[in-house]
Amino acid sequence: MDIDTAADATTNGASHFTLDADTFRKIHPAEYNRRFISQGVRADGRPLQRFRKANVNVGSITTANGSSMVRLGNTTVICGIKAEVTEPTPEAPRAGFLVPNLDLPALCSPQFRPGPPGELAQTISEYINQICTSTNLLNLDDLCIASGQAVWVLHADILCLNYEGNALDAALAALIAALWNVRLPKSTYDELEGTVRAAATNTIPLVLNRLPLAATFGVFDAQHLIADPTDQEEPLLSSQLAIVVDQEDNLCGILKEGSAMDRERMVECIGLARNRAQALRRLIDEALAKADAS
Amino acid sequence: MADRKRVVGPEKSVLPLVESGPQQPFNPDRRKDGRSGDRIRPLFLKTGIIKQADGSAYIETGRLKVACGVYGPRQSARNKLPTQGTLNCDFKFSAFSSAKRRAYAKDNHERECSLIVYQALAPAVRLDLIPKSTVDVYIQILESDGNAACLAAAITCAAMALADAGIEMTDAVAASSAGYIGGNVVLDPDGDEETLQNGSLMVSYMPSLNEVTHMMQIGEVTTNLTVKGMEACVDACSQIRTVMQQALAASLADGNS
Amino acid sequence: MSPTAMQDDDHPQLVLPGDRILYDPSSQKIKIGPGLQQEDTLLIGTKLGVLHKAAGNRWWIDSNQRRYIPATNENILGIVTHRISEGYRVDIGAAQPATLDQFAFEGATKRNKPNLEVGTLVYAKVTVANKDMEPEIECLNQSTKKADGYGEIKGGHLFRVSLAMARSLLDPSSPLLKLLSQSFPFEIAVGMNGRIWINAAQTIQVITAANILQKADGKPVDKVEKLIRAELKQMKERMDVT
Amino acid sequence: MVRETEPIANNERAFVKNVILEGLRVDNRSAHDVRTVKINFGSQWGHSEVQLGKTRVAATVSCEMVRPSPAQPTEGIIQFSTEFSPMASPSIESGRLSEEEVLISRLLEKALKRSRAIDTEGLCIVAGEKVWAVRVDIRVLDHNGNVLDCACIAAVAALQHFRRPDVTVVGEEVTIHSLDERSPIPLSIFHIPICVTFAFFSNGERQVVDPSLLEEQIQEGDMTFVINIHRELCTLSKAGGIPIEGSQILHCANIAAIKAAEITELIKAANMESQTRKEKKKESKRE
Amino acid sequence: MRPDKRNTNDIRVTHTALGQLHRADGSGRYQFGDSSVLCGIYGPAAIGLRDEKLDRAVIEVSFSAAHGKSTTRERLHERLLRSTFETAILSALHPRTGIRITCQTLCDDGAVLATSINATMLALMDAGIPLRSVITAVSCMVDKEGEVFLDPTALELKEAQSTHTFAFDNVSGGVVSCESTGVFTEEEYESCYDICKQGSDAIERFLRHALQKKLEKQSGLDFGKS
Amino acid sequence: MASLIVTPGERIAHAADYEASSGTYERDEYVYASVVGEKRELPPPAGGMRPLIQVHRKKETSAIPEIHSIVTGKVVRVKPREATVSILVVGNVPVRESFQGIIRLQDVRATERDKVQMYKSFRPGDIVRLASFAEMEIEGTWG
Repeated sequence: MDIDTAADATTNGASHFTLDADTFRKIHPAEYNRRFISQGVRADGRPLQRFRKANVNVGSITTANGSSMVRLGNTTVICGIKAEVTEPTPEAPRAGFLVPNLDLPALCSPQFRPGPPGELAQTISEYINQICTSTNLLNLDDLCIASGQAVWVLHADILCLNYEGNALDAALAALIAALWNVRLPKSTYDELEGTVRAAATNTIPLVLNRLPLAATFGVFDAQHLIADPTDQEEPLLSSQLAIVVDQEDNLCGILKEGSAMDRERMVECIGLARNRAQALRRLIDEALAKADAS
Repeated sequence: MADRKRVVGPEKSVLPLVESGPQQPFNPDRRKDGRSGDRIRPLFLKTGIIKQADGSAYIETGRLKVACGVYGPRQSARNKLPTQGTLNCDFKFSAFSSAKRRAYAKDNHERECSLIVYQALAPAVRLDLIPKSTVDVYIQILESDGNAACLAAAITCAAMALADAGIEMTDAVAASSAGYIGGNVVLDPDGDEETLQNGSLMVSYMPSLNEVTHMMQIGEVTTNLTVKGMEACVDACSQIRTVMQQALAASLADGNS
Repeated sequence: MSPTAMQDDDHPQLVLPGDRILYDPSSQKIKIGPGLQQEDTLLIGTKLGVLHKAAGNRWWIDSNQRRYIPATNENILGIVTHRISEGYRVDIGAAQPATLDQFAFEGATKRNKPNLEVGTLVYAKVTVANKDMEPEIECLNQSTKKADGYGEIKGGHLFRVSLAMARSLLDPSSPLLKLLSQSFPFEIAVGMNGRIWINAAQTIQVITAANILQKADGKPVDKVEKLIRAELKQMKERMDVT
Repeated sequence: MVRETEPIANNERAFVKNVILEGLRVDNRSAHDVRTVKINFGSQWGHSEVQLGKTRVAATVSCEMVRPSPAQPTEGIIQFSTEFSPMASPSIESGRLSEEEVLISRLLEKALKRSRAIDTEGLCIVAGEKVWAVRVDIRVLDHNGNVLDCACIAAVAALQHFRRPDVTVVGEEVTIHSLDERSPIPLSIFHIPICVTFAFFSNGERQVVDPSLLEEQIQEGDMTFVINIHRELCTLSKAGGIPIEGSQILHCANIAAIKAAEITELIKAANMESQTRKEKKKESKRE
Repeated sequence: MRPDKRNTNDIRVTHTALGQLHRADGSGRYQFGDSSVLCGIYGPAAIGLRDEKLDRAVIEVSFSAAHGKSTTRERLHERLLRSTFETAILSALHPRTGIRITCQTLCDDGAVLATSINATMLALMDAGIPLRSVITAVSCMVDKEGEVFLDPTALELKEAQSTHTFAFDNVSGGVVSCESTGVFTEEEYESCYDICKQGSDAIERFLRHALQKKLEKQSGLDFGKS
Repeated sequence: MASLIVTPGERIAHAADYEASSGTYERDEYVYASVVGEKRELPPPAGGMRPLIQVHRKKETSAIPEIHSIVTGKVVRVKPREATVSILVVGNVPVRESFQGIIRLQDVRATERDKVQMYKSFRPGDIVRLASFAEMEIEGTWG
């Protein structure tokens, strides 16, 4: 590394400079990671194509109709779903609404500033929304209370508590787990008052048509494929690829960005994504089972 | 405008009317969770839950769940005081944290809470030691159960997070709340109890310096009762302080291992 | 796949970004200009345009770029936007404003230096052009230490054309300028940054000249000749009226 | 965020002023020439793209079925939204409203909405239940002066070109017919308001119509007439600038009326032309 | 047989135009049938100190739909456009500057993302922004029967089980950007990949031809056969 | 060990017996802890009477550049009269979030200051080491 001589004069012979690992990582992040990855491991010790340990639990937020907390390594998101009553549109008098939104608040990482959602949060929210609608995740007509009068709107708010990369995988998993955990009160529409009355205890679960889950990959230096990139790795990637798979191994979405990738590599990733999605699905199953038991 | 930055749903939606079962009468000595009037809910505290932050803490008491992250000292914008650091507190309810869904935009209540947290903490934080820099305190309410209790928990949580961040403080501020229900002082009331109270009190306190940094009482209450309330809250703060100390010590312990 | 073509001299060649161009590496050292990059025995196009090869094995691509990228020793027309301690900030149509040092004028001294107000038009030469630095310009010819035409330009009219157009007008054998000068005398200053200044005896002449040059922009000369004659004719008529 | 402003040299300012004083204009127009107007229609209904010299504006008309406002249960809704695309000029920031943007969209709203140019009752489907909401999106693509007049032409052209799908109502049930199913229905337009803008120079003694960007940047003041072929003045706006004598305003009004008539004809012609093209296309499809 | 008499692997009639905007440093228009997008470029231009990157030009994209308020859908389009052209633009040649790309949908009849990518490619070439390669994009859809249709119209998309947009780079031949939504099998995806690859190659040839015509007209030169 | 762990506000000694050092503060004849950490006693400083008492932070906190500290950073912008540096490391400790600093022409070299040319000394992307000066402090910049 070049220490500028002209500048060095200003330190007028002050304590000499030692380049330890942390300093090196801070000054030359790309080079730092390159040295690991070229050895077939990552800065956090993972093999290139190993996903981080995931952890799911559901139902901890009692003010929400359904909730979940998902951890991918240290990336932590909470999803809370609140069901409220609203008017349907004239075009679709029986259809309810599912409104997923990811929030990456300033709380969860120094790279985010306070204020309205930035590009990353907006685009992930939008992509998750597209997955929900284009795969018809749930029949919106199931959310009908009284045709043309009242339907449920499910506000699914996904909040990131600690951001260490790969928000999409975590957010989608959290959404699916939370939706699965949702209980809607049995409700009746009162013609005269135009109000909806909900039962206090008698609740029904949602029917999910499929369980799409995402697996994100990155390519480092246009050659090394790594799975589940961290926030340290994300800015250094030459390209990114997210693959969404459901329980029957159907593909439910692919989002590829960055420098060119050939067909073989994409196919390779689809295989890896299937295994990841399966593993996540198992974790969600267990979490739901645990919740029902208690 | 903010809507353009989110996936938009229907413009307005309401909660359904829920037929609730019969309310059992309130008993100050045996509350519905079995507490007596002078007891706070059991308290769970943990630091370092937000790895990205310089300091962080999580607090859970009853249904109440609060997370707080501290960033800083950061370089301030040029225009700030040169001799003193800046403390910036931001208090936000998660959309799903309350019975009625919360809006994304900060409402006045949240603004007020942000200010109160600042007022409660600022006296303890040694801003004179960090000139030209800012400490950002972000508080996220995950689940709320009782307004005063929620605010008190937020302050305690923020104090923990500041300590975890290694920001120098003259004392670790603890906060507690009480409600006045039919001539009784009821510590740490939850949401249901708040509906019964005719007044409430929230106290932020520096236990070892024995100084109150912030106090807010609402409602029509006799002076004697207020004094009783004060004493109860101050005691509660001291109890909370011991839990804080344990949690902070614990954070160092597993820091070693 | 982007085509790889041997460049043949009789046909001008269209180049798209990424196109590979073979050349004879055995021949003398190659000099590459705008729109080209070198990769061992290959030239790679980076811009859309026409491939040119000139004496001294100089290769470049003529694109119809409109944004000016400063290059040293190019003459440009700039507009003073700020007065700063060391001189002036000058807009030259590039990404960054240029600095014009207060002493970079003929015979400028601490006591006697020009006093330009904001909005002044200057004809200057680029002295520092580097992607890592803000450009710097001068209003004197370093070799002669004389103004040699550089400096403040008063009166007349300023207008903008494409960079290619500006370049073509700098060619002394420019047919466009010939055509114009046949019908009336005029002064012209051409900036490589696509800015042209013109002055003539009568306003209508300036207007006509400016409009002709702007209309001719991006068209082959033989195609615009009719247009030009029409414009000039119209001008004559209107001059007779007044 | 890319944001630049091209400065104007003092030479330019001086020149423009002299030129106009001499009764000429920098772009070789005479004082009361409007720049060439080019009107193009998209292949879909209600898409127009208009050039006024080098200024370019696109307008798109769309509609959807909505609940009417309780105040006017039998009236459809018309919305105008004007946006300067960041491509229109280097000084525009995306997502942020410039003052000019606000002024222009307000004036267009006045010109087209307040003057009740479009019949809103005609947009009612089921009284109090369902009406058409027509939305006009106006996007400024290339800002070379007098955006307002250009935007106005684009908007009215698109509105004339627009067709909404036909509907059949049986009680509460409404069925919307696709465009191939049943031939769609044009909006009923009462009259066509046209904007004509003047810029004032040399202490307001000289005025030019349809100012170019350079003229706008140097003008002492401006005034916009919104007027239709029946010589009905819908809106007159003189936002600040140099004071003008009443007589001069009348003089301008007369010029405006003539210009408005000319422009209206252009729009009509363009519309005709595109209809016939559409017909031809239909036939070719049938074969 | 498709409503407009095309074969499943035909793209619609395409139109291109360059340099129609006078203020912008470069502009391009691209049309797939009735879908039409106009793109304008400014730069390399001055940029706010906060945004500048010391080693490269910052690329800003703003995309706007044919009608309606801007939503998160446009943001996702912007992100994809930006990442697509961040790989194509040699941004290291213009550090601490900004390149602003603005796409305006003029008419939406499906495949708007692909149309925008092609329009942007044209605009960047018109602006003389230095580029690594030519990137061309095209969309396709798979219907309920699993049949693949190249470059679908809005009408056809109503029947789509899944839709895919691919952008390929003509130097490496690989896929730069891909957005797939809906439910589809791996086999379907691979056939989409292949049909779109062919489509985008065809578009690249078409662009080359169109640009040659334009430059010949402009310069009065004759390039012979390309 | 745990007994030695103290938290902010804890009274750790009499001011009469100890001199308050880092991580502590003195307040009416007592010394209190102002951070979480381990209580430590140190021998009196040269010329000092009382031994020092400090609270040693165990958790690594993000470094802050102070006057006279040696910092390492990346040059982000070079102007004729100054260069802007983004400070990444203070001493040998990386900062969590970088701080902006300014090198002014006259501070580049100790000698022949008038001969210095900014462009010749710095290029964007250079890694430089600097000592932060008081006068820069006044400029309201770090590093």
